[in-house]
Amino acid sequence: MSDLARGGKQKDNAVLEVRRRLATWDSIIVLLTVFVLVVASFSVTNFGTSRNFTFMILDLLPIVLVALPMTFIIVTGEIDLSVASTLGLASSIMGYLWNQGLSIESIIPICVVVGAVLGAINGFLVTGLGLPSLAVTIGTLALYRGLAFVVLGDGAVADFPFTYTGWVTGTIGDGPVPNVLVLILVLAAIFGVILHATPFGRSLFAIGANAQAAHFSGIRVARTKFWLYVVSGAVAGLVGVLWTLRYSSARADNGAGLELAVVAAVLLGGVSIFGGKGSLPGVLAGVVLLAALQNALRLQDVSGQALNIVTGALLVLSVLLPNIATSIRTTWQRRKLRRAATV
Amino acid sequence: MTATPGPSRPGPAKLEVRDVTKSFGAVAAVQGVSFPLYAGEAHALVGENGAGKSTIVKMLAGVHRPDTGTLAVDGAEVEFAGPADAKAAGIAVIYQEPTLFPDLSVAENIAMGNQPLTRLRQIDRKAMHANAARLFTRLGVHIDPDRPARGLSIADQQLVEIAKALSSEARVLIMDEPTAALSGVEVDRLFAVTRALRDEGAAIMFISHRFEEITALCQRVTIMRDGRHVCTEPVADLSVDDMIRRMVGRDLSALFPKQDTEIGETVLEVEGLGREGVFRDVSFTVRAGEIVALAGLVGAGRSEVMQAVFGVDRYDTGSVRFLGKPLKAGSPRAAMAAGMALVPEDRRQQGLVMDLSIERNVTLPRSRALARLGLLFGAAERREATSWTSQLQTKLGRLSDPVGTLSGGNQQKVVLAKWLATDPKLLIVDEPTRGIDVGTKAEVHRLMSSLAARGLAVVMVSSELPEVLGMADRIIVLREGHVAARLTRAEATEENVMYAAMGQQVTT
Amino acid sequence: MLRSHRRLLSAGAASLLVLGIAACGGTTKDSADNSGAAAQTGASADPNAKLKEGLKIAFLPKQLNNPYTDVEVGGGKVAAGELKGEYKLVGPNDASASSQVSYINTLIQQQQDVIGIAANDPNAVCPSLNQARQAGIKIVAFDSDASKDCRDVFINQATTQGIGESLVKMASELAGGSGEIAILSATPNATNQNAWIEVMKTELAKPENAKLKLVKTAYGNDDDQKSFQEAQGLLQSYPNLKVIVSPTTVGIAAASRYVSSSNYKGKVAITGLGLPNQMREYVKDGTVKKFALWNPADIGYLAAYAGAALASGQISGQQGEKFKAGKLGEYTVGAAGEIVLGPPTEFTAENIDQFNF
Amino acid sequence: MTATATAPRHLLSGLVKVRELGIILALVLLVGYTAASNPRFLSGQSIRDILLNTAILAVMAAGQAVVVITRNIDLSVGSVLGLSAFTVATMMSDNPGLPMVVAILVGLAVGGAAGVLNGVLVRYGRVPALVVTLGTLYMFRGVTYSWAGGQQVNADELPRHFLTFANDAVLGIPWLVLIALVVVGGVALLMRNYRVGRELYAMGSSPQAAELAGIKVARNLLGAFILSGALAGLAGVLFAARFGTVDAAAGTGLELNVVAAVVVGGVAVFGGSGTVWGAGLGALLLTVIGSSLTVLDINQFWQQAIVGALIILAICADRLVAVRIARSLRKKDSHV
Repeated sequence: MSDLARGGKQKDNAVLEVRRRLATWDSIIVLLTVFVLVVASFSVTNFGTSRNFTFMILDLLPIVLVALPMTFIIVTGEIDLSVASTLGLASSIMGYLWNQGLSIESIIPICVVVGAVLGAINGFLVTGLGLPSLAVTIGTLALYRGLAFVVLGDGAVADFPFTYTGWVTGTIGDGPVPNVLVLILVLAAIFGVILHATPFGRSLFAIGANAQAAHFSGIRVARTKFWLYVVSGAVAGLVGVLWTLRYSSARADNGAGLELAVVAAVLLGGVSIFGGKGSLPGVLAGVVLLAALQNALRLQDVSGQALNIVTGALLVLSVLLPNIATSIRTTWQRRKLRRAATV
Repeated sequence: MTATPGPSRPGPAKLEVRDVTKSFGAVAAVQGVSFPLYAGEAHALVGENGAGKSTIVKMLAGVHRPDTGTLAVDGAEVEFAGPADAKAAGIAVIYQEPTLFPDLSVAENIAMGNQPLTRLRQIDRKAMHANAARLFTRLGVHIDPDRPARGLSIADQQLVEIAKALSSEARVLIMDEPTAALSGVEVDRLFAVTRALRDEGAAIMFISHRFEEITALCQRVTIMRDGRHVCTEPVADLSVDDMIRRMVGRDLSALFPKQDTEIGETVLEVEGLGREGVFRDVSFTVRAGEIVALAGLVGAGRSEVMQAVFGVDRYDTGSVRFLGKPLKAGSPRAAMAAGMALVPEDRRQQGLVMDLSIERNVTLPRSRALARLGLLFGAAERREATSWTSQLQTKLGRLSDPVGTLSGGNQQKVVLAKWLATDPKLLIVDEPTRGIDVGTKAEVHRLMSSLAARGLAVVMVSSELPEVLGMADRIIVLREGHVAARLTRAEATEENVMYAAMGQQVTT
Repeated sequence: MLRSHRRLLSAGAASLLVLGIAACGGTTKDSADNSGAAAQTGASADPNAKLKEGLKIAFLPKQLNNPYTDVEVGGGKVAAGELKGEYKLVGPNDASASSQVSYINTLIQQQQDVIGIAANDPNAVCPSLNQARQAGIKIVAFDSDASKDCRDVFINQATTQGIGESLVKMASELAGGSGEIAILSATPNATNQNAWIEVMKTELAKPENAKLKLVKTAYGNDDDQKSFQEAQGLLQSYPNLKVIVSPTTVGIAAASRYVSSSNYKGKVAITGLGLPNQMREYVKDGTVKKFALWNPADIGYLAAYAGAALASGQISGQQGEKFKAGKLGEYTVGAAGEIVLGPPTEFTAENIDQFNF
Repeated sequence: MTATATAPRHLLSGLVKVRELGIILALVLLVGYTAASNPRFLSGQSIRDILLNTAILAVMAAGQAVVVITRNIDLSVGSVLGLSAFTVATMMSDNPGLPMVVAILVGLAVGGAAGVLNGVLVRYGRVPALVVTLGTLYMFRGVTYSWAGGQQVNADELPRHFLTFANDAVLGIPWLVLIALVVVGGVALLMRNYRVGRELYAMGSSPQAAELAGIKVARNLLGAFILSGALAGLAGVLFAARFGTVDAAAGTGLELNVVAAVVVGGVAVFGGSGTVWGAGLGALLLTVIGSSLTVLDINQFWQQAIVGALIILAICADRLVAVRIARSLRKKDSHV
């Protein structure tokens, strides 16, 4: 083979490679997100302002943080629906302890640890007893939320110090960049690197795609999943703290229903509900897409009700469209084979 | 045993396979195969593993649709949209792997789809129970029709499958290795029932690796090799040797080269290993440079023993020592760290992560070693994968393609690459050549042989007797979970391995 | 493999802790500096300023799907029309504390002039409301107050004292001066319900009400079904109950519906605060003898006028300032920026048909 | 032979019955304790209230049980109830002359249509039921909200015969309870004694084997989702009749209670086992717990926590029973 021919072939390969990469759902979603952001900035009044940017970041803060460990869990083929309730219980405990006179500096780590313990309970039920994670976490969803109400009742604790509440809602040097964006970026980078550039991350995909083969390759499947639930709980606990500080209000019903938004964002970001597939950039794009759509539609005075329809439809479509694409491709290949056979 | 002569001129074909082709991705499983099944005749379908027999069965069952070619029932072309259509056409199938509903009772499993009904179109449970009991009496087995199918032994599951097929009073009965897990008595009963069905005018298609069963039951045989039709002839016209030669396509002796090597020190010592209900009191040793084969019937506990040794399964009693040190039980990671590698039996479920890329699969057990400062970069993995796949002459497109797009043989090479990359001292290979083409098979055998020559200890679990006889320095035969015989290469013959596996005396 | 992961993880956790602790050492409830973003006060008011036209007035009720809310903001819409302003209604589907915040943020972006808000949680909405005020938006709390330091004025439907007294008066009349009574409230942290209940308790402690015994306060969360079931629970637990007082429109309707369809009808009296349209059926069938309410449409109406007065500089929220509110006449800003609508109306079988809201 | 054959049968039926007996036992204990501390708990009115409250949950649980038995889940039932309740309430307030039967049929139809959408997406779109019904949970609720806006249909706008339907009784049994009994009984009969019912069990027990056995998986699955949707729709009609006040939020979050009732009632989330009667009992147990807490004056906030703990307890118990059965069967085999 001449060098020239080889060069041509390599170029072909490169083009194919680029096309193949672009055709995956996570890159579609990233492009779609960029598209929505650009279109909204130009067509929706007040969308592109720095203040709106701050608001949007604050609105997506809980979703994006909880989505990080949720991505890991769904990649391994499990699910954690109890995150929002863990958040609520952490918030309740925060309020309770604050009323007891503990210092906020000791409350915050306690809440994170409480979250980790709640996650460990999920993890034990799923990996230790081998129960289905969907059922377990629906159960703990009710349990943790119930306990949150038991701890704090229906009341609210509000008088958190401004140093902290102000930090959560504030921006860096009163510029356009919210303080919490730093936190989001740092955590997203850590989770992204772990998922995509460590042996641990590799093992998550293997577990999700084929847990048995992963086990045969020396991956400690149960232990890995257990720790994922612990991390998920800890992050949910942390988000409970942030939520409480953002709204200056510790309440048992904080974050109710958040799990649906998180799962929707993760699936929208191209993570397969069956496990084994997905990318963190895709998930981030999914979160931003949902938040931007909501924000833009709200600025256009579209009711929150219609947002529900959009969220639900996107969730279903994120799985349906790739499926349809695959089946069209197989039908097409079969046709081609048949044609080739009859010729 | 002698062949029972069937009717001399069977008339028009009850079911006919006409020039059928079926591919899965890049793998052509069946290519241009045609043969007829006649009413009142038992027809054997033979071929090596991966020759395409099960694909034919699944097309006849309506599970797969042929890419090209057609099926015909009573001379009329049919297209099965699903198993329901095949069932409606009077085709009953006994699959290789039992397909029972674990939560339902045995009687319900048998009756599923055509339960006896009362006048209100409700299910007549009494009749259903009686029906199952009658079938079991006919098969001469004792299974409680009211117990759930969950927890049945493999043999009992197979018997329920057979009862299920009988209950549908099918005109065509397809049996894909129904006897693999059955005892001699049960096989005799099954054959008696099958003969009766055949004589009542049913068409039988019978798949088996046991030639004595084929000669005892069948009138006609179709031989397949690598997805292609080799021949269809009366069983009486072919000797067993003829059949094997046509199945394999070349002489056996050339296939399995084992170089003589110097046997080194003991690598693996298994002592009194047992697991409740699976295997008991299994002891053996393996030394460097040696290939030890574990032979026996399906379900004899061979894979289970090796999986317990490697740590993917637990064991209840006994001990495993590796290079003189006790090995932690139940930890594949410890086994890998000590220098053990297991190429498992089921490539799709255990050996590979089909959706992941080739390179990820190759480097999966090694990803920690490849990481720098805890971080993995694609380049290191790609280098490693490139090196090993090219050493094993794996035919592939891109390393980033999902491993599921490769052919069976190349997939097996990826599994081997994955484990050889860990630089093991003991390589356990479980059915190393199942479902791969003849050429690759020879390559795999050559590889194993050269690995042993380099001082690797090899344990090979295999159901293919020629492979066992050709490759192994020593053979350990398991039957029903315990060691039935230990044979050296010199002692081993096809007969004495088989008889030990089946628990019968040599009566030649 | 896991180890490196853990290392990264613990590094992350540590940096978070540092973030938390570095800010200051040991902030507790007692030491907390809780000033918040200082509300700008002392703005000067010009009582003679002309009401501006074209003001953008947005209403953000507790939640959207609530008939009482509809009537309230309906009044606001009428007033906005009279003021030649732009009326807008937004709101969450559920009465949760945090969901209002996003809507406030959106309203800030849309540069409204006035936000009328019924706060689901007096504190949760505070930071956002203060941002709105920094952006020059006037905040009128109505129905349910936000914290004093993050709104300009609060439209109080009636004085807390007045409502509490009238609830006890009705209960006492219906019970015949003695017996067990129970309260079916909204949520346990509902600002105004709690204030009224406090007054009721003080009233009940007075000697003339000594024979009335408050046995329980139940919470129906302003959820119809929940209130319905809480009413059931009250009657099961307290067989001698004479009156259920429900100071919330959802609660009184649910309790009335339950009693009217059960064999407690005629034995237990229901009273409290309700909407005439919702209660008409139960007044007519005798389940309910009397209940009270102010006209909710007037609250929204007054809120819109107060907002316009603020935005036009007529008032600044200081005590003693006066402004005109269309058909309702002149109002004076009271202590802490409160503007009181007026006394509630009592509804009975005789007068209920005169009201349609 | 007979000895070995029949012994495990008794053992098994024993273990299976333990599941429903456990719920009944829990019910008896709970009712006994509550009644001891407050005898009015057993008054006619109180029992009637509990049964009325159970009825709606039980109707939905029957449909959900069928879906879960096929190894799927329908999380959209709460939203379907809301949609159906609002549709029917609006229709009845606009046309007060319509008979109750029409209301029920419309409710069934609305729910059935929602079920068709779910079923088609699950079967033909090959989207997992969890994702589909999570999505349609949002969508159906969104549709109801967009349609209803801030509207509410009040009791006084609804025709009298519609409202009294909830409380009218036949032979002392309220219609609502009667309907729930018929639904649970009918679905239970269908699942136990008819071919299609057994096929649904088979599909949940082993989806692959069901395909191979020639079961019309697509038809059955669609049927299961339509049934679940239609029953949620029926529950919507009952909801509107019972509570009289319907807004767009009706039934929000109810899916959790329905799933809880089914799981607590012994229907395994892996599919293939459990009974519709069990699901009905589960619904009764959850309702009784709610009522008891109110009567016993226990902080109502404990209720949700108890529901959660019960779900977990139930799946743990199921796993335990499954392990026991497997072990006893293996023992039996090794003796033969």
